Amino acid sequence: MNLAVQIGGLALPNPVTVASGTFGYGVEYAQLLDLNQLGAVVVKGIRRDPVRGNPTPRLVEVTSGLINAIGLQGPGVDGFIRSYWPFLQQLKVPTIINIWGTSVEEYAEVARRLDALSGVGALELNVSCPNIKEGGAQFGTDPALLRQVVAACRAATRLPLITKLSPNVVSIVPYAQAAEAAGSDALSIMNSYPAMAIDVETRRPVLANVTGGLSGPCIKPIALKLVWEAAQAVRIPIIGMGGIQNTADALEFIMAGATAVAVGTANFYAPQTALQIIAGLRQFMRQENLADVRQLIGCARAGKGRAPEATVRHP
Amino acid sequence: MNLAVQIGGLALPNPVTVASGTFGYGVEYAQLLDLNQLGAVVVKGIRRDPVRGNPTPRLVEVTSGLINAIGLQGPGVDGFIRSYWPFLQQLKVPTIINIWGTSVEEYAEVARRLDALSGVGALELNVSCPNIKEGGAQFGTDPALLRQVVAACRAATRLPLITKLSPNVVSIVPYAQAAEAAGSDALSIMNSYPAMAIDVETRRPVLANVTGGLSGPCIKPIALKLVWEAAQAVRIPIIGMGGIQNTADALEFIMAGATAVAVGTANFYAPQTALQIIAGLRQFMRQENLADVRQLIGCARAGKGRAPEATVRHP
Amino acid sequence: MTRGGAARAPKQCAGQARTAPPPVCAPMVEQTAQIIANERDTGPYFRLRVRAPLIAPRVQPGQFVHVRILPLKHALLRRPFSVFQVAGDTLSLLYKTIGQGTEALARMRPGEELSLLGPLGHGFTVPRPDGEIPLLVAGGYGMAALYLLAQRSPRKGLVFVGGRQRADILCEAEFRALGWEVRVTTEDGSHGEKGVVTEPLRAELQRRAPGRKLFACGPTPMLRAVGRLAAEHGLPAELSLDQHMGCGIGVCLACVVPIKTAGGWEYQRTCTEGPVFDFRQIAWEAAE
Amino acid sequence: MTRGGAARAPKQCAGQARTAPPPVCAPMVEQTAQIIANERDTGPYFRLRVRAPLIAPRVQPGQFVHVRILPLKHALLRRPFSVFQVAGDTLSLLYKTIGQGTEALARMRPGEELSLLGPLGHGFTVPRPDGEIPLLVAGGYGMAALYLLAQRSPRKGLVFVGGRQRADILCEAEFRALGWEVRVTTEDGSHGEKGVVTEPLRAELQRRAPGRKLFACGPTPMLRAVGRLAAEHGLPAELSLDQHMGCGIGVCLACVVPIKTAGGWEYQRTCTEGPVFDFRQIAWEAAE
Ligand SMILES: Cc1cc2nc3c(=O)[nH]c(=O)nc-3n(C[C@H](O)[C@H](O)[C@H](O)COP(=O)(O)OP(=O)(O)OC[C@H]3O[C@@H](n4cnc5c(N)ncnc54)[C@H](O)[C@@H]3O)c2cc1C
Ligand SMILES: Cc1cc2nc3c(=O)[nH]c(=O)nc-3n(C[C@H](O)[C@H](O)[C@H](O)COP(=O)(O)OP(=O)(O)OC[C@H]3O[C@@H](n4cnc5c(N)ncnc54)[C@H](O)[C@@H]3O)c2cc1C
Ligand SMILES: Cc1cc2nc3c(=O)[nH]c(=O)nc-3n(C[C@H](O)[C@H](O)[C@H](O)COP(=O)(O)O)c2cc1C
Ligand SMILES: Cc1cc2nc3c(=O)[nH]c(=O)nc-3n(C[C@H](O)[C@H](O)[C@H](O)COP(=O)(O)O)c2cc1C
Ligand code: FES
Ligand code: FES
Repeated sequence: MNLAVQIGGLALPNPVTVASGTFGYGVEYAQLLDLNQLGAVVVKGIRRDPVRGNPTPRLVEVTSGLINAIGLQGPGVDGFIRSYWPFLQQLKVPTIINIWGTSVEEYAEVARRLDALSGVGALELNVSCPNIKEGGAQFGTDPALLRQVVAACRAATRLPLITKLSPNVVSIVPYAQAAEAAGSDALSIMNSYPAMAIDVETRRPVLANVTGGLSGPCIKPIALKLVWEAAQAVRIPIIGMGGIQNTADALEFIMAGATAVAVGTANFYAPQTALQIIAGLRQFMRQENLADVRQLIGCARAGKGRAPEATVRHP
Repeated sequence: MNLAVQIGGLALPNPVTVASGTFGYGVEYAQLLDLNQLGAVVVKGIRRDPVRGNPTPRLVEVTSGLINAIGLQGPGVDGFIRSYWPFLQQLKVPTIINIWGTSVEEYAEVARRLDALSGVGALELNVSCPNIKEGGAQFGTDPALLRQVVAACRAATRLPLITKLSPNVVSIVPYAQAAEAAGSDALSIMNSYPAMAIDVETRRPVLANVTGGLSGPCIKPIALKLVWEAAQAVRIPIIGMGGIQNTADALEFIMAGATAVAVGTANFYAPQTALQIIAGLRQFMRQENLADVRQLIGCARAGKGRAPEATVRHP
Repeated sequence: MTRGGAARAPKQCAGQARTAPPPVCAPMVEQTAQIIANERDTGPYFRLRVRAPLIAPRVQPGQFVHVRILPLKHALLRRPFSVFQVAGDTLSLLYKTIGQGTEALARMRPGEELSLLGPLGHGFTVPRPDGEIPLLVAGGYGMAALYLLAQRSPRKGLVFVGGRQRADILCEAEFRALGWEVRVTTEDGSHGEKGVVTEPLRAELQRRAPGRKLFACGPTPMLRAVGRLAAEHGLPAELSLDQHMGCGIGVCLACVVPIKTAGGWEYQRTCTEGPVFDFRQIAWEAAE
Repeated sequence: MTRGGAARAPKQCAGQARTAPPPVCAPMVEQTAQIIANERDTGPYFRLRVRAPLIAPRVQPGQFVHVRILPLKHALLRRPFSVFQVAGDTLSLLYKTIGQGTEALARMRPGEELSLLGPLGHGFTVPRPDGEIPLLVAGGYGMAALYLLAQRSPRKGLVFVGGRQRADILCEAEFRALGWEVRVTTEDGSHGEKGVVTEPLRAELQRRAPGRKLFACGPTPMLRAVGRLAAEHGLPAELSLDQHMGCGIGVCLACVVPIKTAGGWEYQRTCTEGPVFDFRQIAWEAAE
């Protein structure tokens, strides 16, 4: 039974990864689960310099989701390399490093510096953080800027590049195509969705940053639709994410056209989720008599899946 | 204690209305609740001719929400006037008629025909239905087209015009401003969000229409942020909606800047929601010693609310 | 489009002629209903009895209630269930656990509360004492919708019950106790005849068809087969359709089925114009 | 930014010196824990006892568990609670019902299951037999975090307990049973002295301060007042901070508090570097 997939030159032992910012630098979860069972470890977004992040409250729970405005707190490239890389480097599964900047040049610089590290799996370009004013979202909602960022990183590294798209657009298609055209090897869809909450007792926005990014099961139907549309518009593979918390969720994304998936918010409340999904995929494939998980990619498109009659129970 | 608010020339006895498409033509709910207690009755979207709508399945339940692709089934203007208007006309509270078309001319024609009816409260222009290819969403995601539609309707009627905006945009601000500039008296924010679900047993999209609109508590944090932003960009009043199911939800929207709110999906599972919210608002105002509900509109903006210290318990 | 004629105040209309149903039917109420009993019947089937004094006395056979299962916090919609039995101010449901709603329901205990919306929909036409002999055809939980009809029918008849296996054959004894003849089929032959429920029905109709009327509730393929048999023998048949529902009261337009009209067909609502339709009205082709 | 130095394999570090905490601390586990008892204490306070053999024996005073309340389907996050008592392979929590999570928890029954992540965080430094005399200061459920410290401390001391009213004064008898002296204050004077908890503390320190160390858990204004008293008297003080948490294990960076550094301040995680901090480390000004 084959679970391995390729994300633009990067081989993943299985299609289940984790979402940047929900898995720290991997080391924090090492006591709770065997990281080497994952498809890949994806670390919290880093930029060139250390980042203090936003004031608190940074996170608020909402119905079937949460809104965060962490503000990309992080140690910067040097801090990351010093504090976390020695641990990550010894893992058997690939590490994908999520990066961002406040200018095209900064993105390229971070890419260049990480290119020099040995053993990096891929770089994920976060052009869609809803919590950063300069940088972040602006690159993800302007196709021309997006193209520049991707092209500059492409020139700076030979590592596989994954562009993480913003959901906050009229149509994901031009962004997916811009990233592909500029040399991105894969796409991550989606980042959290701009949102807010108000505390009716204090009559103030709950988050110190006022707005933040909505994540968790509440956004899954939105994410799935974006993956579905992007998968039909580009040839590069997609890592699907947004509210995934069980095997059926992961299958929905794969059937919509994702080559791999990432577990995000669920790590916070159910740290075993990614491993449970890997086991669930195996069980599903056994039941369905599938030799290769890749047979499922995009199978929900007309003419690709099975006839509605041939239903079976899934795990 | 005053609960009355003005929506661009239309006086509502209280700020709690219902969302188009979730309340039929009012008559269906008449057995379950006293319609005359509402702020207004808002009816299902109608266009010039009868509309058959999409094939089934048209609706699927998802985590804390649902996705619908009804396809604006309806009796057309004549059918509406014949079958439903005599009942609606005798209500003591205003009726807001939600309209749509597949061309600028059709919007204007529907507006003109309804202008001839006596007793209509307002027209709500649905330029944001995610389930209609021509018409619907396209007018809501192109500011120039939006402006044309609103201007054409403005020329066709003296009834108050409420433009119902699409959430599926990079920023709501230019759309809110375009509607205002073209003569809209108010805004409704937001329509359902484009989304989808896949049935992993059949390996097919659940909805016959493939994609649909996500509604319910899962979208509330997105809707709230759009209301917050639009309220700071325009002077016309806003009817806030998206996942409202209790008094606290309604207060969040009002504090974010909405003058009125609409209860949508909650009508399906809890038909008393709107009336409970009206009672809840009264109780909140009593506890907080507020004489006028309008004191709360937009109070979560800096400098408008109270200091965080002065907290009290709300209902 | 929904059929017109209804700007007047809503009024009682269950059992009313099908020709011009108003958009609003039997006066429904929303009511909190306390669970009296909730016990396993066979296999995945449970029987639930609740106190619902505003609803129970007014239920017509084939009508349903739309149930809000309150512990199901992240699944919002109510679930529709036929009213199985009525006794004083209580009513019973017979339900199969198939998903998160029914499973959460099965975990609820006496004393806990549900919210019920009902009675909803157009039910079956109760046979007249001098009318056709009723033949009821049920698959699985379809039995639930037919029991009240049998009980209220002044004319006794036959019940055809089918299921995959023995555990799917419900309330056989109850129908016999009403004095009805019961014919059981199971697909695996573990109880009654081996086969599908429409086989003994076909045999019965071949023996003697005139003066019979069919009433059916069960999976769509079964309903279509019953419709075909009715057509072959020129008999009337009322079918109770199963559609996913949003509101249950006619506003969301999720539950529609294609119904023939003079000019072709239109969508009508299972929750309001249905769930019971004359088989000749259903435009099966349009549903494909 | 989070403090570095931690690419090595995670290791036990509760009670370790505060100077260079690695990003990962006491080996935590996730474990399903069955409820043994869940009963009301006074007013809105409940005591919960669960079997958690992988966690209970390893808990240090001031550490917490992150609890997933499974019936709370649409509220996703775990809730943090200090470990109140430990006995063999069971542990107890003392919690106040304030919102949907704690209210759902209060409705749970023995036999039902929770998911626990723990032990988490850096707790209090257990006093040495020859060390300072511990003065514990608690507001409301802050008592829960301090009981284990009193129990494990070879040196007995004083406990200052405050609350709004009588019902907020928890486990007074338990502290006395350990041989500690307890000073009670309530804001309404319904039990003990009338006033706030820092008043008798201030009086005590005026009487005799040297050789004392403060340990406090409660609302932020109380913690700041305790910090000021410690500063005035030049005493050490460990404060347990209360921050809303996401993950509880150091990855989401939701729970940060400003901590002084050589150059100024940086955000550190309440769940990992805390919840207990030396009062001198906290950059209160930056939090405003
Ligand atoms: C008029 C009518 C009468 C019914 N009477 C009975 C009865 O007496 N006994 C009984 O066991 N069942 C009955 N059903 C079917 C019952 O409504 C479903 O089994 C139930 O809704 C499943 O809910 P779930 O959460 O367990 O399943 P899930 O699959 O988790 O439900 C997901 C969604 O799909 C809907 N759904 C799933 N299956 C069905 C279905 N077969 N029909 C309609 N909606 C469905 C649910 O309501 C929910 O909105 C009836 C259905 C209708 C339309
Ligand atoms: C380290 C630590 C130890 C704690 N120990 C105890 C204890 O022993 N006993 C006790 O009763 N309480 C304790 N608390 C507080 C407890 O976590 C909250 O009361 C609880 O999370 C409230 O959940 P809720 O769903 O009832 O409230 P809601 O207001 O509905 O919760 C909404 C969200 O806010 C968070 N939240 C709300 N209040 C607090 C708070 N005061 N602190 C942290 N998060 C909060 C919730 O976790 C949840 O994510 C502790 C908190 C921390 C950080
Ligand atoms: C607390 C938090 C922090 C995040 N930080 C990052 C980040 O640093 N970089 C990034 O690209 N995405 C970040 N994300 C977005 C997630 O990677 C993911 O795209 C999003 O949460 C949707 O997935 P989910 O619903 O499974 O969480 C963060 C999300 C959360 C909840
Ligand atoms: C079944 C259904 C039908 C709807 N039909 C319409 C419609 O005809 N016209 C319209 O403007 N909005 C329509 N909407 C959108 C709602 O009016 C509302 O904007 C949206 O559902 C968000 O609010 P909610 O989350 O409270 O439902 C419909 C929504 C649902 C769920
Ligand atoms: S279920 Fe809503 S119209 Fe029938
Ligand atoms: S709660 Fe997530 S880092 Fe502390």
